[in-house]
Amino acid sequence: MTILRHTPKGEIQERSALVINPAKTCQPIGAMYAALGIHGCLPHSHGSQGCCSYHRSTLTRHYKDPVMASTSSFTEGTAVFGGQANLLTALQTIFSVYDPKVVAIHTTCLSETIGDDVPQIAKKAKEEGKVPEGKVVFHANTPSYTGTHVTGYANMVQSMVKYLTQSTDETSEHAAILPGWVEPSDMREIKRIVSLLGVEYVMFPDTDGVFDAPMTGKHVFYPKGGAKLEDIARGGDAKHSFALGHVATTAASEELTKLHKVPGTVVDLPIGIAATDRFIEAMRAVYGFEVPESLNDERGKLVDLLSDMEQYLWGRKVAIFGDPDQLIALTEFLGTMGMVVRHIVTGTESKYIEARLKEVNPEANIKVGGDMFHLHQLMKNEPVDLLIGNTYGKYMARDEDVPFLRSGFPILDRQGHQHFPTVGYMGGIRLVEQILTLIMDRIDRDVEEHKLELQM
Amino acid sequence: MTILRHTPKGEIQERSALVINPAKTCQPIGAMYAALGIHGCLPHSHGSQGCCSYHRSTLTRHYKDPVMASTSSFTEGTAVFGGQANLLTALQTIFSVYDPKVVAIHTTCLSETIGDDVPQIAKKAKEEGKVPEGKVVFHANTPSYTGTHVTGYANMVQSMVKYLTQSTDETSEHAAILPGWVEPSDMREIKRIVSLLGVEYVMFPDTDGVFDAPMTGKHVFYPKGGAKLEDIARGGDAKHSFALGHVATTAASEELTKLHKVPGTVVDLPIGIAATDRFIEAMRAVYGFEVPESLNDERGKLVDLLSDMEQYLWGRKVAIFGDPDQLIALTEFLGTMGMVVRHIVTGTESKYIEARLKEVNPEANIKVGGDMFHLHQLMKNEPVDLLIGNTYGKYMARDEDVPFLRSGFPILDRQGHQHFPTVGYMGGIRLVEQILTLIMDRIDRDVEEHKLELQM
Amino acid sequence: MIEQRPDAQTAKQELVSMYPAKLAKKRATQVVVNDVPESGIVPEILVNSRTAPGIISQRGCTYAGCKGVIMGPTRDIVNIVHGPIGCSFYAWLTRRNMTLPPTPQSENFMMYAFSTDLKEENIVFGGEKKLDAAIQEAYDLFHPKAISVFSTCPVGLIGDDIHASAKRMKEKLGINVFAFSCEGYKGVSQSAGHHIANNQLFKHVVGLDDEIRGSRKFRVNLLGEYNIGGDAFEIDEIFKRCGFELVATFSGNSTYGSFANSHTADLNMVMCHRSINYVAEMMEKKYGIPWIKVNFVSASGTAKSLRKMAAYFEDQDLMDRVEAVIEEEMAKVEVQRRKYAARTRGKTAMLFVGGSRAHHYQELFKELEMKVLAAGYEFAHRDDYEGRRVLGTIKIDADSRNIEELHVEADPEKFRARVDSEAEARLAARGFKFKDYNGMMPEMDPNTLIIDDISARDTEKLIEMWKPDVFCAGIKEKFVVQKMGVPCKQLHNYDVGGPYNAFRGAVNFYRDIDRMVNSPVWKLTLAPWQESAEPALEASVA
Amino acid sequence: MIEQRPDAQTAKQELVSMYPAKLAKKRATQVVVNDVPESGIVPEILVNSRTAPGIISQRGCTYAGCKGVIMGPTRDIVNIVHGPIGCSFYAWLTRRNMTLPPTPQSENFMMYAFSTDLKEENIVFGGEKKLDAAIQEAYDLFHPKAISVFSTCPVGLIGDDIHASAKRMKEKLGINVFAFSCEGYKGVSQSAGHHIANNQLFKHVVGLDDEIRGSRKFRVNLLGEYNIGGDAFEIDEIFKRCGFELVATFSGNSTYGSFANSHTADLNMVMCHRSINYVAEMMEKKYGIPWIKVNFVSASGTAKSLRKMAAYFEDQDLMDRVEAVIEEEMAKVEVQRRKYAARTRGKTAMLFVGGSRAHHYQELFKELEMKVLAAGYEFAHRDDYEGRRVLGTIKIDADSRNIEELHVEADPEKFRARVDSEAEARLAARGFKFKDYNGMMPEMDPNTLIIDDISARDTEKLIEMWKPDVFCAGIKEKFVVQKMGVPCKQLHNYDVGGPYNAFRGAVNFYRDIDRMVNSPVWKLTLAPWQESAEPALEASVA
Repeated sequence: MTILRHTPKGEIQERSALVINPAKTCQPIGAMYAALGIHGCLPHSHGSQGCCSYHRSTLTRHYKDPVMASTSSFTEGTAVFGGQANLLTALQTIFSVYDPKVVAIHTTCLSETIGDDVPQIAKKAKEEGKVPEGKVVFHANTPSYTGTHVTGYANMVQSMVKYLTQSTDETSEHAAILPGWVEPSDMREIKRIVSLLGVEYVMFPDTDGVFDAPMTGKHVFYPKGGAKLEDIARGGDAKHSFALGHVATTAASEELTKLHKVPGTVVDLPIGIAATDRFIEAMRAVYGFEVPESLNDERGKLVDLLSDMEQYLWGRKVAIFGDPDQLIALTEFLGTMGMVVRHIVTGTESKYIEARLKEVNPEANIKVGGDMFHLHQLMKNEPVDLLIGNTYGKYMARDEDVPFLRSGFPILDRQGHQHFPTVGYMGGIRLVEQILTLIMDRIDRDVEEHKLELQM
Repeated sequence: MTILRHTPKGEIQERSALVINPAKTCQPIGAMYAALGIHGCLPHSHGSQGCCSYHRSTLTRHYKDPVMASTSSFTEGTAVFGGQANLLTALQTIFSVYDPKVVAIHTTCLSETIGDDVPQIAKKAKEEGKVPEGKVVFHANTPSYTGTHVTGYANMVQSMVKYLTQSTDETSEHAAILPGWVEPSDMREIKRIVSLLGVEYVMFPDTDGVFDAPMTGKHVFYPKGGAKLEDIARGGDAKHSFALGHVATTAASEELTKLHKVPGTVVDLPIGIAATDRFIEAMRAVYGFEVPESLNDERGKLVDLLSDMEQYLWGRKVAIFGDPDQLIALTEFLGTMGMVVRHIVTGTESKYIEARLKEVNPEANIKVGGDMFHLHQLMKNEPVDLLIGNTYGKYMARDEDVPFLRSGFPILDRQGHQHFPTVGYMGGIRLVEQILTLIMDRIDRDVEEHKLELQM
Repeated sequence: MIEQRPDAQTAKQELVSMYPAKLAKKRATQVVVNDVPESGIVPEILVNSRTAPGIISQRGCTYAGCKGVIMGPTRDIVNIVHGPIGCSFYAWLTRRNMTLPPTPQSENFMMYAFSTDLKEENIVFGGEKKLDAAIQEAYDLFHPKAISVFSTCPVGLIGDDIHASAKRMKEKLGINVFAFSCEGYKGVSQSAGHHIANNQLFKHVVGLDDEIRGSRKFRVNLLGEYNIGGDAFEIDEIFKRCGFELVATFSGNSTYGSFANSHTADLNMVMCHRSINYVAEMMEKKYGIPWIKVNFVSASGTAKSLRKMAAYFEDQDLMDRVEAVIEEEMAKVEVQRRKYAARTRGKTAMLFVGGSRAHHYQELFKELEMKVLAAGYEFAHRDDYEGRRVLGTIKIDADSRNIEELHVEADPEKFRARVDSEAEARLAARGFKFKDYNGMMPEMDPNTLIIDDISARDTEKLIEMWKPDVFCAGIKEKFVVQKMGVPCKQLHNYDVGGPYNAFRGAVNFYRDIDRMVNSPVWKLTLAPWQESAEPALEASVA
Repeated sequence: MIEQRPDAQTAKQELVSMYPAKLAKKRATQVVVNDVPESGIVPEILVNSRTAPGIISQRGCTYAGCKGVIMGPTRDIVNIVHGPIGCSFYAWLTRRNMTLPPTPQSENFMMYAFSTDLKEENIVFGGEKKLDAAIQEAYDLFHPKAISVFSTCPVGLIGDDIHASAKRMKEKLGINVFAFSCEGYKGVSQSAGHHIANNQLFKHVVGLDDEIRGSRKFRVNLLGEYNIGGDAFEIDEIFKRCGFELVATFSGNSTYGSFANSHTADLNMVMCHRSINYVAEMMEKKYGIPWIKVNFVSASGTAKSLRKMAAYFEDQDLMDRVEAVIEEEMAKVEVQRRKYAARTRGKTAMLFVGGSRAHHYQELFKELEMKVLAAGYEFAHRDDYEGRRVLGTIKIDADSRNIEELHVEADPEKFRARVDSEAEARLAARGFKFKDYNGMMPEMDPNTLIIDDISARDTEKLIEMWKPDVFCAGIKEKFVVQKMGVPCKQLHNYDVGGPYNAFRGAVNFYRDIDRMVNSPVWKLTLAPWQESAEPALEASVA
């Protein structure tokens, strides 16, 4: 018996209209995640109640932590007459009831279809005194019918640059780090690495300490974490910006150059040895530091692990789905491990990504703008030894009896992602450990009893 | 079919002479592990070649890293006439060929049975100029026929105090940390925690950077890690010593008090919330610091994880075997998680441990000085949901189809233990993550398809 | 703590006064201190009213109520969401409505998410053609019995006629295709979605199949049961043992065919009054099937409901079987109840969820001898609070008026009055009441707080003031509550728990609540150094 | 790199000069630059000599050679280690000698470790009683066919008579109980343990069961094969196809019964000459079974050995079957060999391990068209290096003298000469040689380095000087070598690889070596900034 029993093996029917089991979701949730990476920020969803409710629920299930955001609660009338009234009331209510430092508004398919002019409404709110002194309201356009959740993240980060960064005349040495959509643990690790490199920096967004808040007996409405407004502002004075992940951060990086002449380097997400090397090289090209011994040691430990474990990884087939920036770095790293990535699917369409993936894995079946139904068909036609993707992959993994590494967004049925990074060299060690464990567990489960091994 | 097919279910036959599937090994390997926690130290096994070879092999399989140690290579003649000649030659050879800073000699069942007087021989070697100026030779008696590998570790650490610590008149504020037998990653984490507490300290032994050395293209005969002689020496001037793990460190702690009047506190290994709390409280009692927010946050994250995940852990039965200090802290922590520890076996005999275990788990079947054959019989008579122990548990785990958490020494068939700590609050998060993953993986494997859950 | 709690009036003031004047004024009518006079006429409460923009509410949207709640649990209909990708993704397997196909080959599309994934060009030039194509592609891949379409927010504005598309494709493919105009902005909560789902189900499916299958006696439908965590499996098992023939459940573990055949039943039993009473009403009008309110949450409620069902059929054997089952099960339950109540007695609970569970689950807390301090619904109407007696007096506001009211008449062929006037008299004489629901408030203690559409701010404040031992809500509230050191039981998805219905389900709930309110983990919140400046002595002993 | 390598003489000097004068002098006779003159008489090498105390060697002890290597692979004998716990623990499943019991019920004690766990009081007052008790407890629990006892270091000194104990319990229990005085300090390496194991096995087990089972034709024993990674399974399969009746293997995948029956074979084939030639010699003397040297490592070696076996039996059908099998298998192997050799051609290897593999595995590297730069054994004797021709000239030192030499004579009943003088003549005429082993050195290139009992220091120095593409050794060396950026193949346990024997095994080895020498991981050692001070340009592009 299988769970996804209607997914056929054999020839794959092209589909032009119907998406089945999406490998993506819509922009606003990405905007909400990014906005929560600002300290004291309340994300606001300009649309129907359901959007906000769905985004909060999904983020909550992923993090098992509170996720606070408000909505314009559109009704039939709003859909006809537009959302201005609702947004004005909302802003007034928000500041009086939840007292945020910042409100980060993102739009929805509804408000975009209606055509609400959010900046104009925000302006009006200020004029009508609905926005208290010193409070900040800004917005990003995140129409659900273009791009994906990653685009929403990218747009919100670009808006942070646009509305929240400033440049003074004083030139400054610090770097601006613009992380792609990664976990709080990854944000923390990126900061640790940059600190080890001895480079002063500002980083935004920063969800470290936001979605992994301690249990204290109190609900801290605005968690300790998040990039401070004043730090974001300093992004405009940065000597150079380093954007991690092309799809999620290029727009912000270019915005920073455009607005404040801050030169920027966009690198892949620092997942795996090569990508982390490139990130550090990119910073070294600007700051010319000596890479500290401690970091070389972390790298050396990862290389050591790989060289010692190479025989267990070599030649094993992998299917992977997820978001483009992760896919590029991960498939490259899997190659470094000697694994063979056979099927790659991302829901986000992007010529650039398609080209990069082909470059990293010329042999693989690559579907950019595809869905999990398609991936499952590929897996049925050519089975793999490991599946990597978000929690929705578990049904395929069980049907095909394939070891399954949870990676990406959302992870609804396991814990750890918010606490342990997968970026950087130490993150690489964690990834290799996880993959090795999956592979060895499967061997220990399936191997004939007289072949059960004591040692690796 | 089962692998351990001769292990009977039902009534358990008492055994007085035959040990089957030991949950322990002999002293010298513990002494070797401890000695390698001194920077520039070459452990020397005073006995037959085989001992040294076996210890090096086992440590190597556990760490996948080089393990260097020398031996007196006893022969028939030595067994008759004693090992003095061999040890004298050995010391001369060692210093000229391997140039260590320190040689840490431990005895074996053979040399102990012969009755070699190692201190006297070492003295003779010095007198005969076989020990170059400034080089240190010290020893620990580690007869294989008393105690276990943990005793050997304890004896070697006690000898470090006895031979390598000094006290000057100047009083000092620093603490002496005496860690029990834990992983390099744990040693690193303990140092991180003590640093966060703002207490200056010396710690020995310290295997951080010894068994988890980076791959550099060179074999560094004496790895970067390890406690430096001058730091160990300062142990004698410590304001207070904190010994982690009663069986592994009490002797050293008391030696330090006896020799240099350094007061000492022996606490449990800081595994789990309560034990880590007690470790910090013990230091606070002496130094009266404010616990930093960052550490409170780590604690809060662990509590948060436990409170959110409690439903998945609650009431599940556990069987555990391993070394006494680990067992005390782990069984306490498993209780905190709401799990029910049913069977506990350690090969190390100790009235104290038996009492402590009974105190922590009055309900459990506790066998101190037992073996894995006995544990397996207990598991057959009362099955459990999780088995925790070293790699040798895998045969029981497969026969009984029980999820298996590798923990303790040796772990021969998985990686990660040398890189990721299980001590402290972050270590607790790792343990909970690992246990949750094992439990959820098993549910996802076994549950009827219509009950497969998307979310936790 | 309990003695330190401010009284209900003060608490209400505290809650209301957190809001700006205008809003506070409104909230004052949505937050009510309960009072249960002899008359049974409880205070009036303002409900089913728009959530103020900016307020962080529990509520979802019409689409969620229609696709997620009502239509989600049916396994053999291909549900295509017409809109941008998000809405399909978020409603994908996120409720725990289980389904158990009879064979490994049986159709089951529940684990699949289908969407037309509208893109900008579709928003600009219209998406109807894409919808047609999507239906065709679904048909070509799966050849299902039926396909249904759900429109999301923008569809309402760009002028796609999803019903026309459904009609077209129905004719083309020769299978049933029907659509739901459940745009998220309609109504004030999921409630509007329930109503829309009820209407379309009734219009397009109910009554299509007249064949009588299974027993001709004691044929019943169960309305408003969604098989979360396997609840329906428990109820089915009990029905079988009693001898009831369950024709259709709306919509837990349901199939397209069971809906089509549901008008062949002789009694409708309404469990979740809020989400489904529309169907019950319409089926009575069109087919003559009377309905009664039942509740299978709690052992006592289950016993009561079974007796009422048996009473309706006026069959002695049936009544005897029902009594036998109740006796056997209650004996087992009581043993467990005593055991757990000993550990939960006197502890306190709050419930803020849905349209019926905030009421029904109070029964279980009563059985645990716990005290309910406060409760409220997320999307209910006045009758769910005050009882159906107020139905006449509810004024229809704009938002409700926007939801289509089907005009239903008795079906010339298929109408059959199930209860003649004598029978009705006999039943009435025995105190048997049809379509009788008193609502939540009359069954709660005086001076408890009733709060409609509770907000995140209310939740925090309420817990601070009244420190309950357990709080029942949904996923968005769960970790807020637990950060405050109070365990939160999700009553939408049961936290991977359940079944909680019928007798065995009740015991499951006892066990889970005992675990939660007595878990040691809540005592770990403070580190020793946070509890006392003085280090514990024990630690400093050498 | 190869051109930069110092020549063999210089390299030898470098190696030797690392040691103090006295030791250096000795090492100079243990490190030999190979030379293979016409005569085939290679230079003499000093071997089987004590490792200098303090030197970090590869060597283990006598117990390891006896319990671990020879007796470990037998599944149905309960092996009790008499001594403190360690020795039993360390020998527990740490070699990869596989065993495959015929049925799920068949006896298999291999996954168990048995020890008398001697404590201080036993050391002081003697452990013989405890040993008796342990044997009794083992018997009561398992009722095995046979129990054997292994003494560890202290036992030799405290005066326990394990043989007396074995005798006592044998009489008491009525099963075979025998013991090995294999204290770790005996001899200079594992080698002494092999000899002791051979002796006791021959004395206590071989010849106990005269019944002929299976085919009466082509009955052979395979000596010195330990089924690491399943090697024996490959060989068995080939034997079956050729029609050889394998009576016993010493001791891969073996049973007690097969040893007892092994004297019914007509030919002994010695694979690991070092560990087992004693048994071959003794069986020839006592039972008249001649022996030949074989090698199933490498495809060519396997073909050669099969042909020799067939030649011995002088049976045309057998020879035809053998040729058919060889033809079929070699065809398959050659396809693979070509594929892999194209990727490994010209690469270099070093082998330092055991008593025969450092020699046999060179065949596989030849098939991969790789060059062996240096090799040496861990515990071999001169004949293993220089060939059996030197046997007469080896002087027995004290350490060797301590190992019992059994005095064996032809068995009055059971001796049967397998080859009469004519047959011997016929075979000789065809160039067939019995007990013929030329050793490793004659088959190696001139100016390669031969190093006996290589040390950790030698290993490092040798790799620094000659940078091989792969280094073969054991677990203690593996990660030292790999830290230096050179892959290390374990030839004791194959790194969880194998089988490497016979035809399919050869292909496995080709694949693994290709993987290792061509793995990208070795190129990651240096970070970009360690390779060039100038940051890569690519990175700085905005």
